[in-house]
Amino acid sequence: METLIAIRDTITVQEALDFIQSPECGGEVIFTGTVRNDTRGRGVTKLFYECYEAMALSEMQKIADQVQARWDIKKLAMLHAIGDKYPGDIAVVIAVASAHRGIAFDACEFTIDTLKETVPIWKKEFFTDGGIGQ
Amino acid sequence: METLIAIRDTITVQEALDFIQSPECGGEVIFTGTVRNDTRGRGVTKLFYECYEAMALSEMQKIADQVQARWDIKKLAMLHAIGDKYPGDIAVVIAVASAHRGIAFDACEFTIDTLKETVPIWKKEFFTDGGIGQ
Amino acid sequence: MGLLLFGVAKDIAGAALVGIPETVTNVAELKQWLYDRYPAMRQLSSLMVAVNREYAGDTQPIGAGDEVAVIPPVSGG
Amino acid sequence: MGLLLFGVAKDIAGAALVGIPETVTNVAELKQWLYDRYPAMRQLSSLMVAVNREYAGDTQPIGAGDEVAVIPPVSGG
Repeated sequence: METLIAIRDTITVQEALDFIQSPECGGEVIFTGTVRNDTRGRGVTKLFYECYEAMALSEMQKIADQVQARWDIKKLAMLHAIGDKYPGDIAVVIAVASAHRGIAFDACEFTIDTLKETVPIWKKEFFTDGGIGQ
Repeated sequence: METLIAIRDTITVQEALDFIQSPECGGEVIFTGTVRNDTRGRGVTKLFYECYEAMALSEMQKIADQVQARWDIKKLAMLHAIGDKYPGDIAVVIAVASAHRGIAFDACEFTIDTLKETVPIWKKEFFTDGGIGQ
Repeated sequence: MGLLLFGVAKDIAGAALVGIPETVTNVAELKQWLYDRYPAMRQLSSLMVAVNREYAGDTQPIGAGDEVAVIPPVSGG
Repeated sequence: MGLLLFGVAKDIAGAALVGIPETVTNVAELKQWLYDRYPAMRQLSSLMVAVNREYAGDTQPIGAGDEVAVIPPVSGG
């Protein structure tokens, strides 16, 4: 499995698509997490993401290792943005390419679910009412 | 739910992404089916897709209706390409946006699975050994 | 009455549109007529018929005003 | 020995890096020391400790050469 793992100020869906495209694969599943303009009914002006970068990259690599062990996935891209992000901005992209679509769905969902549980990245929410949450 | 359904010579992931992006949604799941350079070990030079267009569009709309009835999905794009397609070309794109990622995965997988079962589109495979399959 | 053919069914018949006799009045009779005229169609893993762009069961009547199509196994995606 | 703090733990401590006394020799002792010094950390739904960039259990020893970090509940994605 080829893997692209990155944490950067700005990430794009296109770079993930470019990485996973391959004439050997027939099915690609992509998850994108974008900043919503509302959290439980409260207006959001922006999110601020920070990370413990060295450990976050190491935990992302562990997820990739688990994906490789469990499924026959050819390519996996896992990108996370940090810093100020505004509604509509992309915070995370997971892209998986495989010869068979069923396992691509499973691996993509596993990757984002596990990332949200284990990777040391934190967001702070800034609300339109002036409040801040985390 | 807002829906974009199309059958065209050329489709792009970007048009599907542009359609589903919305600051109200936090999770987008995209499936792309691309032409592989091999089918069960046999080299592929191209695929040719044809459809019964009026019925295919009607069956795609029925899938959208089922998605809307089953899940709280905000946007659904369902695009299929027809004509000659070469290895690496995109044949189908399904893109789903929702406030919650779990149902976006479920709805996207349901849509592509059902499309492959019910929508009257046919592919003919042209092999590097000169053979043709369908 | 005309019959639309697609995919491998079109290749077997050698035509995208064929005429069907007036003695065919429902889907079951149409399938029987197809199998008699094009025995190779018996080899298909499934053969569906659509009437007015909807999948139709064997008992569905078909008549002069209907759009009728032969749907061999689909393979989109 | 220095301790890295992130997210809400950093906000509670008011610092991204604090010194920890040499009497702290393992993860359990570190957590107890944190709870005593920053009682608000008891309110967190979880408080993990990483030693050398790996999640660490309570019995894991920590010493002068280790990179130690407090990991409050993560919220990436």
